This record gives sequence, C-alpha cells and structure tokens, in this order.
Amino acid sequence: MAVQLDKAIVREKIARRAEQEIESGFYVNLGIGMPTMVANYIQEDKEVVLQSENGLLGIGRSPYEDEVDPDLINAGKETVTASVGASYCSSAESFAMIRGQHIDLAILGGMEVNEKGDLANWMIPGKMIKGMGGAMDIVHGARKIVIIMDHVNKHGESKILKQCQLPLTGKGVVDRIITERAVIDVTEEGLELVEVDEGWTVQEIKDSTEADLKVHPNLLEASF
Amino acid sequence: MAVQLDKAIVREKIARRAEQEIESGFYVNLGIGMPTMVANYIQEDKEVVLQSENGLLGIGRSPYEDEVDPDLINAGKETVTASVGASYCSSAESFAMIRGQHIDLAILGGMEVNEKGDLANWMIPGKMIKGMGGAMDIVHGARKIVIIMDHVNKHGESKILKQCQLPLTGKGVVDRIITERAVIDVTEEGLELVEVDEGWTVQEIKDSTEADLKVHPNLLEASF
Amino acid sequence: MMKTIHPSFEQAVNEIKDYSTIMVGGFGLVGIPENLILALVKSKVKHLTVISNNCGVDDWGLGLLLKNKQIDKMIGSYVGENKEFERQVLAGELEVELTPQGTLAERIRAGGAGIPAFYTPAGVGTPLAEGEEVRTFDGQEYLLQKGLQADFSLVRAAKGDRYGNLVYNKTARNFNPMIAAAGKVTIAEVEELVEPGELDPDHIHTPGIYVQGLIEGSQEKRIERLTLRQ
Amino acid sequence: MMKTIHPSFEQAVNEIKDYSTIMVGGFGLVGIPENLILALVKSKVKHLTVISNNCGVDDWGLGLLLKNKQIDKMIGSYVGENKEFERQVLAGELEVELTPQGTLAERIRAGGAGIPAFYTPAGVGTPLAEGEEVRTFDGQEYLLQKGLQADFSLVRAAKGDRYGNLVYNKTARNFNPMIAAAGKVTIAEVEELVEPGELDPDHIHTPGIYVQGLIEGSQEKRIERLTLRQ
Repeated sequence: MAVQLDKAIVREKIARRAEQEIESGFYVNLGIGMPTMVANYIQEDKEVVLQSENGLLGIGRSPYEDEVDPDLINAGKETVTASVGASYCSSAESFAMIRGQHIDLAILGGMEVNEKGDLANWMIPGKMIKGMGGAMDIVHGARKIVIIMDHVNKHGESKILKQCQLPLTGKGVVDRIITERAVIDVTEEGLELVEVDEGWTVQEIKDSTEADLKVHPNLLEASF
Repeated sequence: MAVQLDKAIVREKIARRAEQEIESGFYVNLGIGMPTMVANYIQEDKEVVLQSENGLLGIGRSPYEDEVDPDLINAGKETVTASVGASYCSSAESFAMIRGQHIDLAILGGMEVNEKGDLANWMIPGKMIKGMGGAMDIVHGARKIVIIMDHVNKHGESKILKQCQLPLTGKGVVDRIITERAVIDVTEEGLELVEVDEGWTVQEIKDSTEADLKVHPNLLEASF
Repeated sequence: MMKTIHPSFEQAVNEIKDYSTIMVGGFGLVGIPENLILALVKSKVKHLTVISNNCGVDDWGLGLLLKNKQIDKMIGSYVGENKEFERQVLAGELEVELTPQGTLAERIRAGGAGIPAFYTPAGVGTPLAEGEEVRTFDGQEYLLQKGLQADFSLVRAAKGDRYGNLVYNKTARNFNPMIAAAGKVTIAEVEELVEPGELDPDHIHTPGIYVQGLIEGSQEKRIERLTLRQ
Repeated sequence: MMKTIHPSFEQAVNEIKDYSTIMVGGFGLVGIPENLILALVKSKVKHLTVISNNCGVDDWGLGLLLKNKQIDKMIGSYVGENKEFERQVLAGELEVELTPQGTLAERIRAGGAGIPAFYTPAGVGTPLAEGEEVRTFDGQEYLLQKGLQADFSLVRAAKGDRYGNLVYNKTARNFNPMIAAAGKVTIAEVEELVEPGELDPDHIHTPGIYVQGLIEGSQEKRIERLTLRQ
C-alpha cells in the first residue's frame, strides 16, 4: 500500500514537471499512460491544444456520464470530449500533422533511452508483441520529444543507458528525459544533467545512471 | 462560313460517337474543349457521374444566370452547376481518384497518337508552353482512355502516326481513337480499325492514316 | 449514381471468398462495421488477410473472426487488446505484420490514390528497417513503404446516401476514409441511409465513387475504456 | 488556440521578404486569396518563387505580381491564360517549372505531410522523365517526385474561426487545403471570420494547426468563362 502510494506520488511529480515543458500556444501529443496524466496539470493560463492521433485535434476533459459518445475517444481508447474549436480528421490527416512537424511537443513514456537520444518503448523480446501503435511516427514528427519515465527499473537498474538493449522505437529522436530524480537533455555531446530533484545529489544521479552525464553549468538543484 | 459550319458538324459527330463509349454506371472525366461537348449528348437513360479534376464529382448542367456561383467551375474554368448527389473535394483527393483508377473512362483531345498508344496533346515545340494541366495524370489514371480528334491536321496530314513527333503526354496510354472518319483501337498487335464512318472506305482511311492499320474482322461500316 | 443497397448483411459479404484480402475500418472498437464483421463470422469464410489498425477484443469486432480462426494474416499497428491473438501467434496459427500507425494510414491512403510507394521517417534505425530500403533526402533517412490495397473494404459511416457518399461521426472517422478508397469493392455499413442530395456536397468525407455497396445497420458501439469526469 | 488576426492585408504579408518561396491557393481565379495577392503587389517584394496551379490572368490574381516583375520562378501546371507570362519566359526574365496537376497537388500534400518523396505514373515516357528517377513497381513504371514546402502559404476560405479552422466553398477548395498545410507560415484570407465553436468539428476542411494568421476580406470573385444555360 505504501509502495503504491509512493508510485502515485512519483507519477504525479513527473507529470507536473513534464507540464512545464508545455508552452502556451503549443499543439501537444501526449502518449498513452503516464503522459496522458500530464493533461490534468496544465495551467489554466496556458492556451494548449492536445492532439490525439486517432483523429482529434482538441481533446477536452473526460465526459460526464450523460455526455459520453462512444464515437469519441482518445488514442488510449478512453472516452473524452472535444474542446471548443476542435476538429476531427482521418488517421492519414492526423499523421500528416504529426509527420509534417506541425505538433510542437510530444510527451511519451520510455523503457530505455541512450546517450544519443535513441528510444526504446514498444517491445520486450520474449514477451508478446503488442505493436508500436503511433509511437514510431510521433518520435519523428513532433518538433520536441520529451520522455517521461522512472529513473530506474524495478530491479533498481538505470533506464538511461550507454546503449539501448531493447529494440528501438526511434534513433536519435529524444530531446529531453524527465524522471522522478532528474531532468536530462540529449545534446550533441551526449547527455547533460540540467535539473536534480530535491532529495537527490548530483552524485546520486550519476551513480544511478548508466550513461555518462555532463553537468550543466547552471544546473538547477531541488528544482521540482 | 461553310468551313466553320463543317467544323461544328464534325465536332458534333465525333462527340456523339464518343458518347457511345460511356456506359451507364460510369464515372467519367471529360477533357477541356471538344471532350467537354460530349456531356451534351449523354443519353438520359444512362446514369453517369462526370468528374472534374479541380474537385467536383458530379458536374451538372450550365447554370442559368441567377444560379451562377463564381466558386463553382469545371476544369475548363467554365461556370457549372453540381448534380444531385455531387461532392466537392481538394485537388489532391481529386487526383487520388484519378490516379487510383477509380474513374472508368476519360475522353481527351489529341494532337498525335501512335501505333503503341502513345499520346501527344500538350505542347508544340517552338510555340509557347502552356502546361500539361491534369492530362499527364489522367492518361495514367482512368481505366480506359479514349482520344477524340480530327483524323488529319489542317495540312491534311495524318494525326495517327508510326511515331509521335511532338513531346508525349503519356506512353502506351491510349485505348481507342475516335475521329470524324473512323474508330481505331490500340491493341497489342498495333492499331485496329473497328469502325468506318459513312462516306469513307477502308482504303481511304488507310490512305489518310500514316500508321499501319489492321482491319477488325467484324468491322462496322457507315457506323456513325 | 445509385449503388447496390444490400438486403442483408449476409448478402453484403457474400462475394468475399477464402483467401481474400480485406481492410476493415475503425480504431479500437470505434468506427468498426459491426454487423459486416458479424456476417463474416457467420459466413465462415477463412484464410483471410486482414488489414486493420487493431484486431478487436476477444469477444467483439475482429476478435470474433480471430476466435473463429478465419484470419491467416493480420496487418495492423496495435493488437495488444486481444489475448487470443497472442495465443494464435505463439502457436504459429496466425501471421502478423506490425507497421507504425501513421505508416499504415499512409500506405492505405497511397493504395487508394495510385501511389505505389513513398518514403517516411517512421521505423528508421529500428528492427523495422532491417532488409528494407533506407534512403536519405536532405540529410535525413527515410524508409520506403508500399501502398496497400484490398479485395474488399468494410467501413462504417454515420450517414450514407444511395450514391455512396459517406459522412463519419467524430473519431469514428479514423481509418475509414482511406480504407473506403483502397478497396476494389467497398461495402459501407451506415447508421442512416439517406437520399442523394440530403448530404451537403461540401461536407462529404468519402465521395461515392469509392463505394460499391451500402447497408443500414444499428450499432452496439461498445466502449473499451469508459472514462468519466469525477 | 487564438491565431493572429491581421489588422490589414499590408500587415498580413509584411513578413514576406525578397527571395521567399510562396504557395498560393486557387484554380484559375477560383479560390485565390485576392486581397493578399493585391497586398503583395503593393509591398513590392520581389524575386519570389511562386508555387500555384496557375498564374492568374493578365490583370488579376498572380498575373498582377507577374506584370510587376515580382516573380523570379513559377512552379505550376497550366499557365496558358496569361500573355505577359509568355513574354517574360521568352525574354528569359522568368523561370518556369511545369509539373502535372495531380503531381503538383500530391507534391504539395507530401510537403505538408512530412513525406519527402513518392512515386507517381504521371510523366513516365515523356520529356518530364528525362534525367529523373524512373522505377518499376509491379511491372509499371513510376517517376520519383519530391514534396514541396513554402516559406509562406496564402489561402482563401469561405469561413475561418479564430483558432484557424477553415472551411471552403464548392470548387474554391481545390489546392487550398494542401497549400495551407505546406507553408511554414500560412495566412488565410476568409470571407467570414467566426468564433471558435461556430464551425462543426466534423465539417472542418483545414484544421487550425496549419494556420498561423487570418484576415477577413471581401472578394470580387472574377469569372473567367461565364457559361450559361441557353
């Protein structure tokens, strides 16, 4: 029970920090799972349009019971509403928007990220293949890709690696990684630690990260 | 004056014969100029939908003065109406229809056709280039391509040649040629004379045609 | 022009034979042609190749065809909602070709639009690129992808007129318009069949030229993940 | 989200500088952004590369830019309505790239959709194929064609809302939707500006994501070939 509570707190913490990536005026695609939660924390003074790759530009809040339309879902197959000024389109048009770099930011989950910004988040060999859905298109489409994930896996091993072990979703596609411990940017010279959460030291982050980390000269500590 | 009258009669004759290519249930694209005239002769018992590549599926008759909408034209830039059950689309969708072989028949004008079904109908070197418009797409898109044209040019020279002299619009694209003198099919073994108009003999057609002509075993004479 | 209005769902799918390739519209359970799929299940036609974004759930949509072992091969982007799917793949009973969702949408669009192949960035540097053609344009790598067509396309629309013009409702549009265009024979299940002229020509999503037959059907519209505001 | 509503046509085209590549919607004179073009003429910006299906007529539409010698290069499919065009080409003052209309529409669509290149049958075996890549798929030859993008796209719609969503009227749609998507900055001239929520989300032709600025303008809508029923 305590562990579960911790997990919920960790997820909320990551989602709230990820929300800061969203600027007013952005069109944003949020991945399925934890990224979808980010929508709950978007500050009201920001004008943001959420895109759903199944053909909705302008995701609204969840519906009240009497508002449910079975024909209106998000990419996670959850019932949603449409915001004022929304529009529907085909999947081809929806991915034209994505592939054509019209989406400012995508926030996606991750299993592994490496020093070059390679991302693995769609399959674990030996486990059943569920499919990549839209992730492989989105990582090449949105102008900025932010990965949110736990810093380490359930065995305590780093998910930020020198080399990804899992099959890739995209190569050199990640711009920033946000975990419950740190914010790390992918730069031409490798990974750079830009923020450390309260309760963690730079050394602890380095120790729990397999990949090499440079430290940003203006590193923010206890930042979120 | 007599010459002009003759010209009008010739054009009407070709258009009426071309109309016979249209089967009930067909989606048809008619080229600019003489092909557009074919619409005037479509028999009322045929259900036909005319497509205009500028984004109209279902061209109707010309408008009365009080019906004119400047936003509603055909590919020849003439004001038209839309038929009942028509739809509008973008130029990309319109050419998707064409390129994707959803159009049953296109009737186009021609300058030259050769034995292999090559067509030239868009430019004369030395004269100003106006552009090919949609012709190069249409010749590869519609399931059947019928070319309607005068049998000979103004110098009395055959427009049906062993080799086209003008730059091509498409290679091996023509299925049938209709002139005021004859109907000629493009077959694997070359051109085949299938109909001869009244007032002309097979020999006269052969003499006025540069390309070799086989004669269909069931040739129709005085057919139109 | 007037299209075939099928008198029953059985007759609507009557021409679909063993070893046919079919495309089926929908995203999850939204926008699927429910009754055409049920009729296919009843028809017992088998050895199908099915192209659809998902493969239904265990007891609804394409999952029913799967359970009935009517599918030999599935081309889709996400099949994770279906346990029987997993079982058949592991047992070697079902071939699966997974393709990124945007690539799938574009391949189907290309198939209907006469584009034999195109380049897309999705999949570059991943296992999907192995053995495939990779090409650089303006310093970026892209994968060659080919258009997809089907012998039969099954789609669902909110309204359709007797000329085959279709309009979709909200996110039930999804893959349906491209699938309608990419089928040699396209059959539309419509919630409401109307007369030509009733649909505004500016609002038609699928022009009638792409549709060969229609049938009116009432939809259950099962909800996969009911999510309500607290 | 709220887009820039330009206070004047002059300001709407203010960012367009010499040597810009611009795309302009319309087919013939139908669906052209009349007032944005007039503002460009007034702006005296020059050395433009213009991508548009046609180039207007001598005294209207893009023909005005041409007459003013503001265009260095024109990419289009049919330019036969314009005598000044002919004169400038023969005099070597104007570069022209003619491309089949369907290829042009698809190249622009590809540019907006992140497709760097695709194959199409149009032009195979013609002078257009000289020096170009020809490739065979399933026994048919196709030409490689590349996507097109623009620094600025100028489109015209019947209605637009403040979020940039656009709807077009009848055949005034033509190239406008693809051009709206292919511009780095897209400016829409709308006949009527409405509030977000007034346009039905199922009927929007151009989603607001493609549009950076809007301005309301009244249109002359000149008719090139008035053809009446006798």
